[in-house]
Amino acid sequence: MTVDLILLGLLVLAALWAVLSVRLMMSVIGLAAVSVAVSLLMFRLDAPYAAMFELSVCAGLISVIFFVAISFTKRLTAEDIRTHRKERLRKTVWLPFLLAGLAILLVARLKSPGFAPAPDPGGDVRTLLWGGRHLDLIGQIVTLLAGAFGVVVLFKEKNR
Amino acid sequence: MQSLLILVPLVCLMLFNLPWKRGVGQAVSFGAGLAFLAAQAAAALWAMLSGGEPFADPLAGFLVFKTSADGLTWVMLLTIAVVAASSLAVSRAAFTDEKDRFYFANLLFVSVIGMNGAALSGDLFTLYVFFEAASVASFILIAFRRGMAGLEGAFKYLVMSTVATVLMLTGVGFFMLAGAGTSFAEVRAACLQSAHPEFARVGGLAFMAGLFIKGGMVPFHGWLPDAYGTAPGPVSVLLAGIVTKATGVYGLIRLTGSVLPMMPEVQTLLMTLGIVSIYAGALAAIGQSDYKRMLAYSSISQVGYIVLALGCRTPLALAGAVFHLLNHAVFKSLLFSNAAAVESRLGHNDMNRMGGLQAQMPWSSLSAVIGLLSTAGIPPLGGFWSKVIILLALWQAGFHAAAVLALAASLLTLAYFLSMQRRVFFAKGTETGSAVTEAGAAYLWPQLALAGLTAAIGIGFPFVYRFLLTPIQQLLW
Amino acid sequence: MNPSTLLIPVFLPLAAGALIFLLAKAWKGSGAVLSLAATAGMLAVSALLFGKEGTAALPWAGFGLDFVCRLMPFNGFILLAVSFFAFCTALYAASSLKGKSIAPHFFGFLMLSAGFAAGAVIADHLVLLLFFWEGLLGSMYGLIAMGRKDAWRTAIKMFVIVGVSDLCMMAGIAMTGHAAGSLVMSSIHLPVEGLNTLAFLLLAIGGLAKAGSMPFHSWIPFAAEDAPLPFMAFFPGALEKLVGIYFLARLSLDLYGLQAGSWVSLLLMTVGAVTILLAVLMALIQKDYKKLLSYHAISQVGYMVLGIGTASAVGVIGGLFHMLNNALYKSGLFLTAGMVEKQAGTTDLRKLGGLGKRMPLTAAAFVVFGLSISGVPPFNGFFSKELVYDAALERHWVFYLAAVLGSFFTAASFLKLGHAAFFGPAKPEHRDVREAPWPMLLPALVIAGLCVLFGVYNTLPVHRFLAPAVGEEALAGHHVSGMPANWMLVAGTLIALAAALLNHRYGVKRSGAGLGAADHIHHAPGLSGVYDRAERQAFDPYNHWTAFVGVLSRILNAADRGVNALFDVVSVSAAKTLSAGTRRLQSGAYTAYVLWSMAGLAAAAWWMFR
Amino acid sequence: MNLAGIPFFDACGIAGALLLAAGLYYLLVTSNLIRAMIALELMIKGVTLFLILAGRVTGRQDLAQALVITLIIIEVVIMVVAGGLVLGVFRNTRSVGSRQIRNLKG
Repeated sequence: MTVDLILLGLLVLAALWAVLSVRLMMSVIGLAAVSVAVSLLMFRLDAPYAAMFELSVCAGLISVIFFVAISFTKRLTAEDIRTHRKERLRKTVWLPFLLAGLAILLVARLKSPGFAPAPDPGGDVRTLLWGGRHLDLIGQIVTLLAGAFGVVVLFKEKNR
Repeated sequence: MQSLLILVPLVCLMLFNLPWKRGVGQAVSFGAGLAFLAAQAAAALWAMLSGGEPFADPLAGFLVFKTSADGLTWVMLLTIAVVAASSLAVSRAAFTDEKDRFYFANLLFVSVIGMNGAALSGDLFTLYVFFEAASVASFILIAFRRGMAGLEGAFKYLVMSTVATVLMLTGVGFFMLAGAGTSFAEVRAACLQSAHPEFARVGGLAFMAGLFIKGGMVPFHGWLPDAYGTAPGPVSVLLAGIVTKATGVYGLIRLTGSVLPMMPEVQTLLMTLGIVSIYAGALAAIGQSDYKRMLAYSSISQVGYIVLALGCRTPLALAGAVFHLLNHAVFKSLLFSNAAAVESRLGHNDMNRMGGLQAQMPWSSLSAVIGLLSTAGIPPLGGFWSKVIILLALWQAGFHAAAVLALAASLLTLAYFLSMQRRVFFAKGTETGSAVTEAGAAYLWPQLALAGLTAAIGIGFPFVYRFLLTPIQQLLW
Repeated sequence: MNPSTLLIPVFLPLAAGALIFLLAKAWKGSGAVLSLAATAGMLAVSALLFGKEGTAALPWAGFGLDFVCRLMPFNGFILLAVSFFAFCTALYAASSLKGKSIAPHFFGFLMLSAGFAAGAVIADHLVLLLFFWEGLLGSMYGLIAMGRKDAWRTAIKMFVIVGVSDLCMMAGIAMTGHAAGSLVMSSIHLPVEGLNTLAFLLLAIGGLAKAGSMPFHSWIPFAAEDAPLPFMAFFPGALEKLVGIYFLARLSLDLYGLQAGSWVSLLLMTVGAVTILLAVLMALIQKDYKKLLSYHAISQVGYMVLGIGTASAVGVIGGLFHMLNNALYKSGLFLTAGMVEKQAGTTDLRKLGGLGKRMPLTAAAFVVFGLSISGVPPFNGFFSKELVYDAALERHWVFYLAAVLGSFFTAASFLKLGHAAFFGPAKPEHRDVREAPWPMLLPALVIAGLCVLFGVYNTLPVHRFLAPAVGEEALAGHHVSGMPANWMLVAGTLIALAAALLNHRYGVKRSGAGLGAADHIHHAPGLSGVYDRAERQAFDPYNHWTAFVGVLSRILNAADRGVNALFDVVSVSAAKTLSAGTRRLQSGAYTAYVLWSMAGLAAAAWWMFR
Repeated sequence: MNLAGIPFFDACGIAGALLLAAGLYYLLVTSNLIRAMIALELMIKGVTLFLILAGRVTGRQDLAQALVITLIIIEVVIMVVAGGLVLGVFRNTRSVGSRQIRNLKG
């Protein structure tokens, strides 16, 4: 369908944008665009809750984190641009794409299953998350706590 | 009772951070930490000896925790408690600042919750979630002092660990494609009977590759020496003793022991990786001049034995792998405590600038000797028995070449450890006759307790075998 | 009886030993007190256990290696005897080592030895037996090495000789386990044939070496000079014989069925006969009280080995009875040596003489022991020797002759010893010598009393201890107590004794002193050269062996130096190169680490889906 | 649901794989630690998409969404911590180049 086609194209373009742009800020914006594209694809794949999270947290919060990080190191930008221009064509360029090609070939060789759209999902994510995966939630809470300590410990000025 | 092992420390963690008066939170966190870890060790021991939990889960009707516990879980919980308690004890002396001690205790709790959760979970994704909790705590702990070395180690660990989680999640995705959910039972069923068995295989490989990185198998090990070597003393005790074992190696044991079906390719893969790790780790350790970095490489080498045994995939080998994990946790945290003690006295880890510490630090020297003998597998210490079991299992299963190679590597182990002992303690060197004093009680007690433990495991081997290893042998399916 | 009571005689002294080592610094007298208490407890428990049967098992090393102990008639009385002698040693050492610096360690090792010996006696698993066997070896090493300044040489000699024999035993155990399919002793019953013969011989070497039979004897005379006296009094004479001969008897009666008249039986008998004769000939010419006794300690083993080697019920009972008797009078004799040394300051016979008047009780005890060991009726040695003679004569008259000749020389040497030490003219420097103190005298007198008791009332030990051990049916109505039925045997013995007496008188008359009573044999044409070389230890297998090993090691060393250079250069540089290689891979850039991981993943993927 | 001859689901899978590859490429070539963080983000995006896809084609959207929500939370925490580490490097060396963290070798 056209929408899907546009979305996929957008995703690939955004990824390339993030990877190839010489300005760090543009890279971050590219990443946010990737997030948006992935989020929209999730809507198309019948995963609205995940899509909402992706949109709000990844496209939003994480971009903010990156902006903050960049603002801390703003004055390095010019130098970074110079180096990245050179680095974009390093010798290892081929490797990830080789791996991706291999992966795609592998999946293709595993006789593409040609999945039919699955029947209407039986369960609801809320029931599952709040009813069946308590342990994951506890894990999230603990990880968040760890993140909070990380902020406290790592963002403090080093005491000399 | 299982849920309490996760919830009690979580509640504790929240209580610590209430706005207490200055100093109270620190004292409370230390005391409560030790008390909880002691209780955990006691519960695990109880479960091993009696074959059942001390009491039923009081929250069973309230929370839907899909926890599961078997012999392997109890061994892990015991190991976690022992190592974390030693690390906590060492931290008391290693961090001079009160606030540092407080944050260390908190992060240690996070890490313990992460590891407990991983040990108790029966689900691949939950495993990943708790691994992340423990790993995030480790990233922060490695960079705890915000010095350049620690930051470097932590960032490398973070990068590699994230790559590992991506691989693991890819594995989960492939398992789902193969028609499974994420729980062990479903994945096992899907591996055996699936419309798309290839997907199950790809998933298994991807998940295993993630675990290889987390467990530090050669050639997936790049981050490990940096992380272990640069972390503050008590953190490397925790990290080397248990965190990477509870995340990477434990996951591998679960996955290959009781989730994935028998696959000859996987067996060969694991055994190759095991042998490569044993030798590469030992060889790299020989050339080190940094005490902690050498221990880190030695860890790689020792984990190689565990993976080698996993590749053998017989009940006895599985028991040997788990037993070696326990032993390794004990003697490696002993050695890292020792390194922390030496570092605290000299201010550096460079073995070329040590030497002759025997006279000034006799107890530390003694504990180092016990640790290295146990690592090299000298009877009657614990390390001897686990290596013997692994070699025996390999031999019985017909992997004679692997057994011989593994045995020969013991020589390398002995070589680098004896050279370490000589350069640090015995031989004359820069520190001969210097004014260095023996490390304080907070450093010595954990070391001596761990030394006693490794000796006790060795001497009480029959009981260990009966209560600890026999149940594990039945886990293999 | 609660089966775990059985473990008390093993663990009580072991615990006491550990405690003594711990307390040695803090509490000086702990050794004596704890040892006495522990051995008294051990003795009481063994006495309670005597005559009972039972099995106690603890889980041990896994893999079917259980800590199985079993009490049965066979080892019940040995356990009792071990406990008794351990108690005597502790009692005696408490007095003789009082205030000496080695005392705490002596008691520590003594308790370990007692525990290990008891364990070796009641163990019902060959590996467990070996464990205790080796433990005993270790604690004996400690006991010898703490003696005089150079005692460690003797200790090493003992360790090498007994250790090598233990290695043989280990091989024997492995072979036995393979043949029988089990290592539990009470379930092993094998015939001596084929490969089993080799296993039997290997195991027998272990027993013979522990008992101190030839050719595993050569450390004992040196220990007599070097080791602390309480060790010498009870170990080579009593404890070791008890353990070693017990094992030999158990081996040939129970584990393996030794056939009378088979070549293995003949071999054992030959070893016994040769041991009797050679050792007693060496004893005859000694000029030192303790050294003379030590050769007798070897010679007497010969009778036991000979008796057991006959493989007849009478012979085995004779051997075991002789072991019991020998333990009594030999430890008694060493006790008298100790008293003489303590009171007169020396054991050199050339400096002794006429002590009988100064130390009448010691002299009296010596006389009883001397008569016992020489086999004069009605002392205990007579009865056990008669049984051995009887069995030996049944096999071949050569063995009988050797045994009787041994008897003759034994009597002759004790006549010489007694004459030189206690009778004859008193030396002037011994004017102030007094009778030994009571704590030292008492054990000797008690043991002397037992010698007389076991002689006059020999039915008691034979029926109470020995017959149940061998089993009534094996005796098949044989008459084994009281005076021998065959009066020819008695006559033979009496003739030998009379000849010894005449020989002594001749010798004394010829040389003019008690000490020289054996000189005419010593310097007899043909014999004197042999004796000279024996004195220079030319016949000591240990020396030959060490010399051989010395040459061998020199050759190997030369070869080794070449190989060593190869290793030093090649292997070290190989390790260094490889190490440097692995370290170079660790470039420090995380991108490299990611690349490595991905390469590893790609290789693994290729491997799994190729 | 076809996409120029390629089934839509396969196309989504390929897109996920491309995201992974792009992330890996970026991680390997860049010498800026912040860019390395972006690279890790890209890889995680790829796997997120893949998980949702796997849930969709097997009819387990509920499970896939539950996993992805958890994953997103953890991802944020990791990025925060990584940001803290990069900040630490910057404070120490006044640079965020990956050359700054190449001191531990051998």
